[in-house]
Amino acid sequence: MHWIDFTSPHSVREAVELLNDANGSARVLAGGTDLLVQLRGGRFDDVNLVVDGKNIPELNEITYDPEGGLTLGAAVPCYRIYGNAAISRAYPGLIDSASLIGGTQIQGRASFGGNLCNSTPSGDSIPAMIAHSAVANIEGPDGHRHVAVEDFCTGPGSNVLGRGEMLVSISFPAPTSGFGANYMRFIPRNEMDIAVAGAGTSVVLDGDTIKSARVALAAVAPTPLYVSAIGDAIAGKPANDDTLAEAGQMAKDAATPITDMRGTIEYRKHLCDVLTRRSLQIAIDRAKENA
Amino acid sequence: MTTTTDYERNMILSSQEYNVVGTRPIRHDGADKVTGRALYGADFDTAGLLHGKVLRSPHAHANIVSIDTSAAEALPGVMAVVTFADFPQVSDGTVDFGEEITTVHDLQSNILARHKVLYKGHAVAAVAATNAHIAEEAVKLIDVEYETLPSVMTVQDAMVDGAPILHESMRTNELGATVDDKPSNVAQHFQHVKGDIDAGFGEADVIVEREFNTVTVHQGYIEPHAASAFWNTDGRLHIWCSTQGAFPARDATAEVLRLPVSQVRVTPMEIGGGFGGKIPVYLEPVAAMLSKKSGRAVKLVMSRADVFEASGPTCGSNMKVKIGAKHDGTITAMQSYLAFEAGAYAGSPVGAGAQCVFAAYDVENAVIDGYDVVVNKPKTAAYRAPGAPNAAFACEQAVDELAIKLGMDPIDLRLKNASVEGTRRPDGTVFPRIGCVEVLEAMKNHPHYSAPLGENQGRGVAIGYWFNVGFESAVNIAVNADGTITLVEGSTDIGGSRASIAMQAAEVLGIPAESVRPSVVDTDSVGFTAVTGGSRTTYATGWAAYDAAMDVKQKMIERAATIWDVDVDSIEMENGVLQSASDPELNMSFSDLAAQMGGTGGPIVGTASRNAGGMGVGGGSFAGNIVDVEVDPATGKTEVARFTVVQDAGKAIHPSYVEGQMQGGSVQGIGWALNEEYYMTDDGTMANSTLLDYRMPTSLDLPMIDTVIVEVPSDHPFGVRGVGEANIVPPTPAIANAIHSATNIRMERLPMSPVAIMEETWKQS
Amino acid sequence: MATVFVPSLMQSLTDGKTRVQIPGATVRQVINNLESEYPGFKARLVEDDRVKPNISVAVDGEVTPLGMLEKVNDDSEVHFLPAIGGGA
Amino acid sequence: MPGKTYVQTRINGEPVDFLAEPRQSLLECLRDVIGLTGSKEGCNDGNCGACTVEMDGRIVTSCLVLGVEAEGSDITTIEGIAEGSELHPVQQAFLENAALQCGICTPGFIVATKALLDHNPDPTEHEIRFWLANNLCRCTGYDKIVRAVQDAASRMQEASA
Repeated sequence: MHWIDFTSPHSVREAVELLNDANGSARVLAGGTDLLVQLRGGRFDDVNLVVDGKNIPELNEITYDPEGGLTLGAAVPCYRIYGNAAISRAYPGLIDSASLIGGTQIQGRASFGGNLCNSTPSGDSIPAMIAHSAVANIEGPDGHRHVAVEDFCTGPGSNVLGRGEMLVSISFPAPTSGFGANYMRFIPRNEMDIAVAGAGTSVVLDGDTIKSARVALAAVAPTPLYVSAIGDAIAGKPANDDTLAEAGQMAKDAATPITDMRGTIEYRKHLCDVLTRRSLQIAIDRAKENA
Repeated sequence: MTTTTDYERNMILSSQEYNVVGTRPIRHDGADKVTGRALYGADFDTAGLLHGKVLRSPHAHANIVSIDTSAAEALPGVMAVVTFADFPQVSDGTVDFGEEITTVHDLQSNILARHKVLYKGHAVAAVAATNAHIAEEAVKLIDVEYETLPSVMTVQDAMVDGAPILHESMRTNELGATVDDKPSNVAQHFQHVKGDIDAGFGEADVIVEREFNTVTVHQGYIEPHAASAFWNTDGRLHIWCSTQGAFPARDATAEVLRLPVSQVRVTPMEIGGGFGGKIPVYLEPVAAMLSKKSGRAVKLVMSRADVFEASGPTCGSNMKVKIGAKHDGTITAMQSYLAFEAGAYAGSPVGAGAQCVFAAYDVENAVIDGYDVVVNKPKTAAYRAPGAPNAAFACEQAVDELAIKLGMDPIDLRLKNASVEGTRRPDGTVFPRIGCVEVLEAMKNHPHYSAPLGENQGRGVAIGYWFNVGFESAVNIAVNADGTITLVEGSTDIGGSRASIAMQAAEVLGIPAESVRPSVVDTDSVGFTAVTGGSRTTYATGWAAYDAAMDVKQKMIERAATIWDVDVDSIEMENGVLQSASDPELNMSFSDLAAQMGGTGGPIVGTASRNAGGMGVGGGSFAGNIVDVEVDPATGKTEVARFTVVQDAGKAIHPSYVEGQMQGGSVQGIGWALNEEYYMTDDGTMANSTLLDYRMPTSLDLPMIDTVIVEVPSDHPFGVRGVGEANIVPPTPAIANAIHSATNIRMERLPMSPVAIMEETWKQS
Repeated sequence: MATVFVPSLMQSLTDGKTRVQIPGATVRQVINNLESEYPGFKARLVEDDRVKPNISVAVDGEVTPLGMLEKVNDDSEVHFLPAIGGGA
Repeated sequence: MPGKTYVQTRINGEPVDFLAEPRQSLLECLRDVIGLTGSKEGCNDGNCGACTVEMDGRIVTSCLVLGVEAEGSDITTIEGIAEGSELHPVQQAFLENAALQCGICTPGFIVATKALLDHNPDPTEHEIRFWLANNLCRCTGYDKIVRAVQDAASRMQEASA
């Protein structure tokens, strides 16, 4: 690896100043499970400063209140998310993601914030966050702003963060009754793989009727793909196989994947259908338990 | 998943009982390996050690126009840079790695490219610097001008007229004759013929014919290649490396550097897996040359991408199989066409594949054609039963299809045609005593074979064969005054062979396994010993240990005769006790005599060197599988639900490590069957050169692997058959047959990944 | 006399005979005697008094590492096979 | 070029200070700077688990941690698992169950297994396989490793009963 400098600021303000001064040649380090691999692989040859986020309190806090919802610091590792019983009950889609990213060792370090900022189409936490209507809380030289997670990524590896800006935390609204969510991906092995395709879904049920739904897909477009049309189409419909089939077909149609070592276009589109149906079914089952 | 069952999960169908052989002592190197103290290739350190890095070709096929190393040499911290120009011109001789023979010229060109690069990852230059990061920065400063050439990646493409030619001087050879005086990528064609193939197919009532394709896969050892070298001022070169054979590594390094072997000493470090891939040398001569130029010790360690792109994976292949049989199941004719990738230089495992493809079948009429084909990929190396798994993937699926067409049980069909002692294989050689029938019968009798299947599940079976290799081994034993022995050997221990070798000496001498201290030593400290490979170590080095122990035993008897003043012939030594036949009072234990050595004639040592013969000694080993899979019809994903492996071990010296070989080989086969592949892009790049995307099985992808050890003794004193390899042969076809049973889809290609299975499903509907 | 199995690709040298009886106590002697009876074998099999690297000799079912030096008995079978590249 | 960073840690219960270049991984620091070569490098990108160490109570792949990040951390490596001259029950179980062949993955498996049993003393086979999925073994097929973990769990439960 080329030479880098390392700094460990203790406040968001300090970190933002460092990032602003570096003007693109600095990266924030959370768990490092993507960043260090990319630094070694030559993807960031222009980066010469690593700004550690783990001593900044806001990046490492989890705050949850059943009324106000959940805020996850951007550097909170996966294990702290699924290790929290209250969050597990309220945000099942997040737990699905947190417990399938990497293996045990990776989950000890990897964070949702890092996953979001890495902005790969296959990021496993992102569809789940979209399903849970998450908002990214960004701090920069000009103050803070909030961006819906579905609008955060702008292309493979790129996102809305501008000069000097950093992701501080991610907020999730409190789930209402009748809410259920899930994240499901398809991988050839059972762990330690990048999603060939993934589906994050949530529903709010009123009896057996879908009041509202959100579906987001992984690894089938240049960014994690929120398919708002599915929610529009199935809202008001019964939670049955026909509705799920409609959602699956819409997911398949919305996907614009590529052929690569992980899958073909045809196969990935097919998986969007299968995963959307299967994921929605789990979300519905969970919603019924939550009614 | 559960581990409690109503049957024995690890059965041994034993032939003979011994005191030490067949028990399960703790391995002698165990304590070091569970505490982190064992030193592997990359753990070597010495004062002033430099770290090296190899520059590798970004192109799959290109001429090297020029190499400018000046900027790298100028970087602070860089102590030496080498290219092919630093290496001596070599002769046309060959290097014999044991089973793998290569020309010195090819070997040297593979180690550092000379004028031409033949695959992406081909080594071009190397740097030694004060730390690895500086070396990495320095190689980026080496300016290489390439003239890129069209590349060729598969045997089908490489064999057509007008294909890009890798070696202008290569002509197709047919057993010593040149076929046609024009450049070709086909290094060799051969043919085995037995009986009359046309008559055989004429007799057949049912004929099955299929074509199969497989792609490059890697051994996947967890330890990357590592070698350190120090070229001393006295001209002697010392190498510390992770290798399957210190002596072959010494000889190859000496040839490439044109040194007498006596000038090279190789100290084998502990080795973190090899499976055949650590037989060749890649880094040793380069580290040596960097050391010569810098005057300091130099360590080279491959990255994981280097391991995938620049070591020796096993071949992709294109195969056709045709089998005919009568209604009663008698197979009348078997024919195969095998074209295997050699990688960048000649030498694919097609020869072995051809000898194994129909080895399980006693058939009157057979023809096998083999083609060894160069392509722009790394030079293939051995991988566990090299060539045989490819061949079995084709043959054993055709046999499965035949059983279905005949309406016969697939094990019964195999039993009806099974090879036995005296069977002449299509390559002409005759089997000595073998355990093919015994393995098939154990499969048939196993409770797994009659267990019920669940929804979307299917069951498949297959059998596979691999040789036993003999070759040379040397062992020295010295008796210690406390009643123990030290045992010195030259076989690197990859999976517990210190224990299995020590136990054979212990059995002879009637002492516990724990009373043997085995050491694997450097090339200056024991006689020539061939590679740990070819399923030979427990067989051949074990036999040498047996011989050395017999030598010790004889000397102990002679010493007792001296002490007791009786005739040597009147003394027997059984179970570690020396006993005079003439006087029951005259007896003493091994320890008693060991304690008296000093005053009665000095140390007792035993030595042995054994040339245990060539390839095919002892008859080799058959392995069979029963596999249940569950296929998700919506995604094509296959889960292995249950797996049983049966193998003929001749005699299991340490059953735990025999089971371990069977389980490990099975799981490598499962990985090969389901997900592992070199995913090559159009420009000849392996797109998935990481352990993330080269998907080897994790613990979560597998069930427990049930074992049955069958013991049909070989010619070895304890009946040992090498068990390292045959176990990887049946899994790919057994899984393919199980997938067929679950889905009715016949998979004609590897890997049988989810996407591949869905594509076949869509084709069918 | 040993029985030499003639590979199909070499049977043009033996007028199509698949097996020939050849005297000799070692592989070297067998090949020399084979050559005098059926000229052309030696050039195919031997180079610098060694079996060519891409060919191996099996005596009685075992591929011998001794090559030309391997002992051959009166009832032995001798096979010429492609060398096993990429052995384990 | 800027200099090295002074890092203070506790490793295997002892205070250890070292100098690290910021680009050096914790694994490099353990192996090349401190001389603890028991942690192995198999992939350098977090996928093989051979470099697993425990850091502040969680197992991590030390190739994906910078050495400078370890400032103030408490780290346990394979060299710190045995209790004095007594092997830890996990180590003993790996030996007795022949759960290693070449042994290169063994340090990572033992560190990960100890952490599993500290956190879940009676894991199911599925829980064992899930927890260890970040550790690749190419020799054993995992069967004997899973058995060793089960055996270690019962030994430890008996010992604490």
